[in-house]
Amino acid sequence: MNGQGLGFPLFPPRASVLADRVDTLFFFLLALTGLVTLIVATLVIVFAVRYRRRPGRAIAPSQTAGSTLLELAWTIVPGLLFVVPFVWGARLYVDAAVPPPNALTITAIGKQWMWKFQHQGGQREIDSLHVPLGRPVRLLLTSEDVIHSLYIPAFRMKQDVLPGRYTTVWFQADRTGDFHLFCSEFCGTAHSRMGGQVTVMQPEAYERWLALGASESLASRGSKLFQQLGCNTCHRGDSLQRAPGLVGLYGRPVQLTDGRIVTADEDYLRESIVEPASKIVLGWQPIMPTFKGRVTDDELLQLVAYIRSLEPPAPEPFAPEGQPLFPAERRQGR
Amino acid sequence: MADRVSPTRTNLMVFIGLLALTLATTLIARVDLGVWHLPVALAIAAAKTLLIALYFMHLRWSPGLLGLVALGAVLWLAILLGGSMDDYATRIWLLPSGR
Amino acid sequence: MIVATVALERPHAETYLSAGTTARSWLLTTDHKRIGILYMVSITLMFLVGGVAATFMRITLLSPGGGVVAMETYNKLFTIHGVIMVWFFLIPSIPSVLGNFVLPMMLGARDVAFPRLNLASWYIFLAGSLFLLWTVVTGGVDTGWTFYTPYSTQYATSRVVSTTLGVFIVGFSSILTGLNFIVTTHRMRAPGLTWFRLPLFVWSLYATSLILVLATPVLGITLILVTIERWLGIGIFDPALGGDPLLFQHLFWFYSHPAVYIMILPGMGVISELIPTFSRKRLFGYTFVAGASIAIAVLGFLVWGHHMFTAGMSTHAALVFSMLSYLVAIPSAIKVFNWTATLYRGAVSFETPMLYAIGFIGLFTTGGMTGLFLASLAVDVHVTDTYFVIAHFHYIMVGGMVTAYMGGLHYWWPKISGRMYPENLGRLAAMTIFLGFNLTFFPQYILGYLGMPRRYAGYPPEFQVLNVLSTAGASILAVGYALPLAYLLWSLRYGERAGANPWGGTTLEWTTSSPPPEHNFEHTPIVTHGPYDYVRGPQGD
Amino acid sequence: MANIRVADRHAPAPQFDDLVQQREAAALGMWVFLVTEVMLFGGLFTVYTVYRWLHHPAFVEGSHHMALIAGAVNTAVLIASSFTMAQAVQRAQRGLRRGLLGFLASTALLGVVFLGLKAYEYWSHYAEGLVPGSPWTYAGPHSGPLQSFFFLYFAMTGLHAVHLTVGVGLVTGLIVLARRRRFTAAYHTPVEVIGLYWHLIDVIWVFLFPLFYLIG
Repeated sequence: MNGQGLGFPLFPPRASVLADRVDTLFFFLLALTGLVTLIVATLVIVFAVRYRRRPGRAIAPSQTAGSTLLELAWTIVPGLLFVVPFVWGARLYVDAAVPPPNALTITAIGKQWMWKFQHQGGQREIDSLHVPLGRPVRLLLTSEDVIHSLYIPAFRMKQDVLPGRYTTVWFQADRTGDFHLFCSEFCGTAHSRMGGQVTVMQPEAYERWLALGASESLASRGSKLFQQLGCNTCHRGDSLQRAPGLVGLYGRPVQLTDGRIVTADEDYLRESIVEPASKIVLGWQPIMPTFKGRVTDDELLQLVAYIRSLEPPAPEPFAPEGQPLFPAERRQGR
Repeated sequence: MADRVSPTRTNLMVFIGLLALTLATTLIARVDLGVWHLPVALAIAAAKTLLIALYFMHLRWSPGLLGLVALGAVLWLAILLGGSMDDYATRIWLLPSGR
Repeated sequence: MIVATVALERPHAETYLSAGTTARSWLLTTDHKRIGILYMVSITLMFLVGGVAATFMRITLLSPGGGVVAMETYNKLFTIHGVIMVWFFLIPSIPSVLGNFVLPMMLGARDVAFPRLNLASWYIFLAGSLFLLWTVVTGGVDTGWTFYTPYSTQYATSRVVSTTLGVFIVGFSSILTGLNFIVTTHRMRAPGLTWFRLPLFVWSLYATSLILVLATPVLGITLILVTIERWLGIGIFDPALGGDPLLFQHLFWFYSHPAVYIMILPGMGVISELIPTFSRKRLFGYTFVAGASIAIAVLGFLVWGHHMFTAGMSTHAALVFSMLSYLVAIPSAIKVFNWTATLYRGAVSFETPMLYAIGFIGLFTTGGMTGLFLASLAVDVHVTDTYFVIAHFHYIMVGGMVTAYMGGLHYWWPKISGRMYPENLGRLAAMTIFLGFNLTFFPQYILGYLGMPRRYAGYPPEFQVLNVLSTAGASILAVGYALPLAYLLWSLRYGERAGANPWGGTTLEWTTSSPPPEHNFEHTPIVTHGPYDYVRGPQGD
Repeated sequence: MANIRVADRHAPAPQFDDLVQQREAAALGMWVFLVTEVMLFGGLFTVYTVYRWLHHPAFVEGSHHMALIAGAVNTAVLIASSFTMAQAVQRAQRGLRRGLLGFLASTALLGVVFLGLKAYEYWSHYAEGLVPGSPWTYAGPHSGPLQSFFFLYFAMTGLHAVHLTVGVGLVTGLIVLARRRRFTAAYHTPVEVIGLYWHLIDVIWVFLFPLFYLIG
């Protein structure tokens, strides 16, 4: 199957929960389309040979115009058959779009031509990504320049990375080892060199690896930045505040002045920092200045991580149970 | 585009109708209609378009094919707008980022 | 080509070729047949340029580290290959060459509705081509044929503007051809030639023209926005100003997905002519095949989002576009089934055009079936932007459209040139192309599922064997394409003289002499029955 | 002599059987061309719709910078030009040369008035620093998306103005031909098809007006 005997692979390694499910769908499609192709090819060859023109028979003896019954059959039957791969593929896609609440978040910035990853504990890596086995990992992705796309074939996972916006993707690795990591959206000269390796490690090994590179956590850096930029003078969280409070904001619905309700996800937080006037929270004045150009993409991610980490004092029914607070989780890890 | 000639009286009435609609849309824009603001403005623009197409462009007296062509333009514009907005308007429905 | 036709011995009657032999008589012609030939010469030249680019790409990919050309050059090669093959070869191939030549004759008309516009469309094509060739000569462009922003607008350092302008210009040539075909089909049909007596090639060209007219303007304005953003530095797709690069993709694919059908529908039309002619049997399910052409043209506009499943589009939109993508597969399947059913109890002969037609069914089916993988959301996530997609659309566009173009070219060659091509060489070339094509592109399906991204100048070493196989196939394919180029030119002088109807075709173009007179028919034909009627014979007298 | 020339002019082109077929082909051709025009503007309307959805506050802000009176007057001017164009076609159908000339001239004139007023508006936006790119000096809220708004404003009204300029040129051409007595009650296809084009330009402005001037 995987072409071991040939000396080169015919099938990619599988290293995530999703990969098995995608491959099953792939084989289903392969069987379905293979069968239909085989039938068509056989009929074409058999008909062409069997009914080849013979001397004395210039035209075909039967000049049928067609058959409405047959036409309806081969219109409706494929139509019904197609429901299966559509629903199947859609289910997997939606599952792959929504990470479980306990997923570990790792940030990734694509830039010409490298991938910069940062773990919540502040550990940085370039063109390589270490992840634990058996634990959902959510990647928060953005780009500093053009569109890139993070592609890990062994996980059957791919997500475009856009400038000025956060996208996310998640996976749960189920096999240890090193796997290819590519950029799959053309991004300029060294596009084909923009990649590296994903290393899936046993959880204990992963913790040891994290400890080696540990530095200040993202949220803690974000907290300092929050003070330095003076955000806390308005977002104070007390009766004197001139801006909405941020504690427990993450993941909650927000009512805007123009009537829309949006969810305070990471992309909303990012936009509210760089383009504050575009979404004004109901009951507040549009007085916040833009921080576009005043914070780097890295710093933006730190600020977002900090706001994310601001948990409300009492557990909200909204916040899924066991949601890791990253600083706390780091302590557990050691 | 048939031989039918559109009389001056018809043209004049269409002209006055168009002016009236322009005045209407300008005045209504000053009234706060909330979410109905855009639909009303577009409905008036559509009415004006209909007047121009049917009378000035003689669609009313032309073979059905030309009307079909005009309708095709509207339909395809709707496909372009609808398909693109299907993305933007539903981005908050199911957040890929989850929670 | 012009020189060769001049050398033709003058046949007994005046033909469109002998009506004038000076360069001026060609360059100022309004004869749709001559304009078809002008297009044929120009797109063949463009095909050669695009082919040379592909050759260098395949050579580079022989080894994982590349090395033959720099990465930057490789990026320019695949961009030029894509831009030329899409806009300067495939889109004008069957419509502007075979369509221009055959459509008015199939309708029993003297010319298209707007002959001067038709000539203008060729000059516009020429202008666009010169822009593009100038781009190539002065340094090339490296954005990929998709011009994704913000790379194309802010980061690329190559010649983006002259490329987008070249494509913008050539778009007008598409629009004029489409407009001309639509009006011609509506207003220029011979007496008695009702819609359901039209040959299926006409139906498919009509459907193609609808797409050309409805989609091309959107590409035009999108490329202008890219050009302005790059030129003036003011960005409508610039995220820094609140712009969204994804909006570019929506607009681009609103054109470019229907454009995929511009690049297959005319091929399907040719096949629908070849199969009845060489089976001597009515086409099975005529109305369904005709209707399927229109259905493809319409549904083709509803599926563009399937190019953006991993782009960051909303999940809802992804689900809708995935579902609609399955729908568009149905009319294509209808066509394949009907072609197959036509062979049943036919009287099949295997001249070169028929070999291409049979090859087309196989390759198009394979390409179409792999499209189902790409419509399926979760599988698409894995294989999009990999060699799987490359293989898929080459099966459709090269395996489908180019095969159909070759089939049609051989089928109508006697009509165009008045000469027969050498049959055995023709069959040899058809089979060489079929083999070479499969060897080139089948390994790419496997490479794609393995995860090799497209537009890569190098790759991990374990992908090398399949890449070498692909390059080997490409060299066979090159021989396959070189053969017809040689023997068709040869046949212009030495080929056997062709009669009016060498294949026993039933559509109107076979009722006039080969080559036809300047205004196609001695007198306007009167049509009394539908096409492919082998009992009553040709549609007109 | 003159009569013979007129008669020749009115023979159908060789690919057509008669003048009716020729005229129907021309009308269909123009309508199909108008569809391509709708789709050309359609791309910009799509950008407009999406960005208005994404940046509604900026679009409201942008609308406040529009010269409403100038826009409304221009709408009336263009509607009037459509009326005179419709009248011109009617006069052509009746073979009334003098009337045809008069209405064509007023159509072209109204087109020029529209362009003049538009140019004045552009100039005042420039003076206010509302032209995107380097002339941009506006520093209030929504500066980024507001630039997108003004980019769209200039792109859409600019493309419209280009079309109108072409229209004025075409109508001028018709005037020249009409003065040379090229049109009769039997043959006036160019007047009809250029009339269609002129009306489409009007229709596009009918949408541009509320979308830019009347947002909030």
